[in-house]
Amino acid sequence: MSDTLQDDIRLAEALIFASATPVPSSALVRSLSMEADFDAVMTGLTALYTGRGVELAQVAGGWQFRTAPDLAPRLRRVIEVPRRLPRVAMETLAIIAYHQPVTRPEIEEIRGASLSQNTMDQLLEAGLIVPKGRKEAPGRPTLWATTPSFLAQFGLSDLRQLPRRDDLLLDPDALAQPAEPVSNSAAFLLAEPPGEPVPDV
Amino acid sequence: MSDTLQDDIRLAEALIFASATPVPSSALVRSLSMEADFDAVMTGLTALYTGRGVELAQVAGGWQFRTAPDLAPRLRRVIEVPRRLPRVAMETLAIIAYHQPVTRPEIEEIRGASLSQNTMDQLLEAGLIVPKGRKEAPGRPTLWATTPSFLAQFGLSDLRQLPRRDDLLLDPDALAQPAEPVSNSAAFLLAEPPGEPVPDV
Amino acid sequence: MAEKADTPAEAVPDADRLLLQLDGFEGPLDLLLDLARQQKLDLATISILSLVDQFLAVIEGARRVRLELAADWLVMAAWLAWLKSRLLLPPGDAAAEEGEVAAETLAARLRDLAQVRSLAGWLSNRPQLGQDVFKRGEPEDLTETDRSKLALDIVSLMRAYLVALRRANTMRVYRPRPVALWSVQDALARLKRMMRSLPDWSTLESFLPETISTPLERRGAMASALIAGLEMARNGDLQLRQDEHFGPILLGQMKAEEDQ
Repeated sequence: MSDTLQDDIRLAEALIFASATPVPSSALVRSLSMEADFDAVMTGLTALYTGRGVELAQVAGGWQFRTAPDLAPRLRRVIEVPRRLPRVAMETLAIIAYHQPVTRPEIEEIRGASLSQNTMDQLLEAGLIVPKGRKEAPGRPTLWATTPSFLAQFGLSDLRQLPRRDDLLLDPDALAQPAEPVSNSAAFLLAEPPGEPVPDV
Repeated sequence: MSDTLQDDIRLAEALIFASATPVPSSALVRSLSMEADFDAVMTGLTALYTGRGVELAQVAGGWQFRTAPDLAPRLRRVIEVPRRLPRVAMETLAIIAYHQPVTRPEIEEIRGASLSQNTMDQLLEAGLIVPKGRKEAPGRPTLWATTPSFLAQFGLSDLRQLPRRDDLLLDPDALAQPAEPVSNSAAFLLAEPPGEPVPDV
Repeated sequence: MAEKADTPAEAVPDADRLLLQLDGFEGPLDLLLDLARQQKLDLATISILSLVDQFLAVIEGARRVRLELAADWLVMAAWLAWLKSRLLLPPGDAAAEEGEVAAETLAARLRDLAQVRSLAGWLSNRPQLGQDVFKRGEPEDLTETDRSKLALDIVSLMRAYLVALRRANTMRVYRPRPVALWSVQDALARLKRMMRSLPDWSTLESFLPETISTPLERRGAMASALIAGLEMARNGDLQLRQDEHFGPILLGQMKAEEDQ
């Protein structure tokens, strides 16, 4: 390979590499040396990158380097950004956790607000609740309960690990100054949300 | 070359190529195959790009592909480059690089001249310096330090690659014959700044 | 020290050029450093004393052209004149010592500035990213965001529960609990149905429904049953009997022979 050809291949390589957009052939031709054989330059450059981790591709706008498609699965970095449950869903889940098995009208009664099917669907889809038989009452409404997945997601080994309802339902004024260890009291619930989840008790 | 090594070289190549910033060795090690010999991979990759239009450089604590320095004049004809930093800004940057963290009054003291806000703004805008806390002194002046961008811009892998202060200006003759007390002599001022960059250690 | 005193000041440039020069310097220290550098061409070593002479000569020349020279130049000139007077004293004198120390300080400052100059030059000579070398213009973003997981924690769950309970409490309007008492109508129907199956002269209590639990309900049911019994007795459907005051009230079927 002549030195000039080698030189033009290097320049084309650098230009395509540094460009923020695909480089049109016309722009390359303008930049190469006067006597350059454009096709020979591009053939030479393509050959350099064949089978490598980076490939030279010809796209609509011109020439572009791209990482080899076969490497994509190994290059991809997945960042998990967990969603938060909407507040209504969280309240509903909490009521089911404490009152299970419980019917939807009962949940509405406890929340003091009506409940959309959408909310129940969210909890069902997330695998946090499951229907558990029917109540022997007019209309035989479905009873709802939490799933093992619920326990796993909250890092609980069983339902008894939930803070006791009695501890939660203390007079808020009394909660302000916890006499009991925090683990047994719900005082921390009244403070602003801590940055990190409370460790399992 | 074994298939596995070849494969890891491709992967490292693609990872570094895709990244907008230098890729730390630790990130590469995580992505390579379990049995990969990291040094062999990087040596192989460096060899592949030696003498090419794009080269592999070790900068700012990581690996980055960059166009070959000798192509600069021809690339600048096509690629728009920002204006170079004026002398005052370069001197200020040099003071911060050597004395960091350093306050603005200290910079002015070393230069023997006041510093315009414009100069600091230029360095800040270029992302070369960053405020780093305050000095526990009257007025609690802001302390300034260089950034990883500073290393990347000047192709340094870390601050230790800056020439040692003594190496920069001591006249070898003056060092060899300290006949006169240094305080009375300005011979050390006469050494010209080295024209060539110090080779990477 | 002898060679310092007789080092001649370099030729002072003419006044106009000099002023232009002065404006080109970043303060007196910058000029001093530059003077020191210029000396290299003629002298093997430069003494602080000759440097002082040159600086004073430059400032003197500049003042002839422009009286209102910047204060920092004049301050430096005055300080250097003082330094010169100290350096010219015979060694051993306390004031001479003072001069030595001051000269050292000045030399150190010039050295610092020279170092900075050199480093700035060294940096400028390096290939700069974005000036001489270029990184990839079109980086690829290989990150992918997975939002399928849920962020759940006990505290949020508890807080949600408390919020729900509090809301329910504040919304609940006081409504007297409806007292489901056994009505006279209920008692009538039950007495009519049961009269046939119970033995004669059963007590009123035995006609009460089993579901009754509270004392209030029990008293109410008794009253309803008694009224229903009286009503039926009046219609001649049954007989009532009480053997003593506050004794049990017994219900009997109406029999033909007792009709008289």
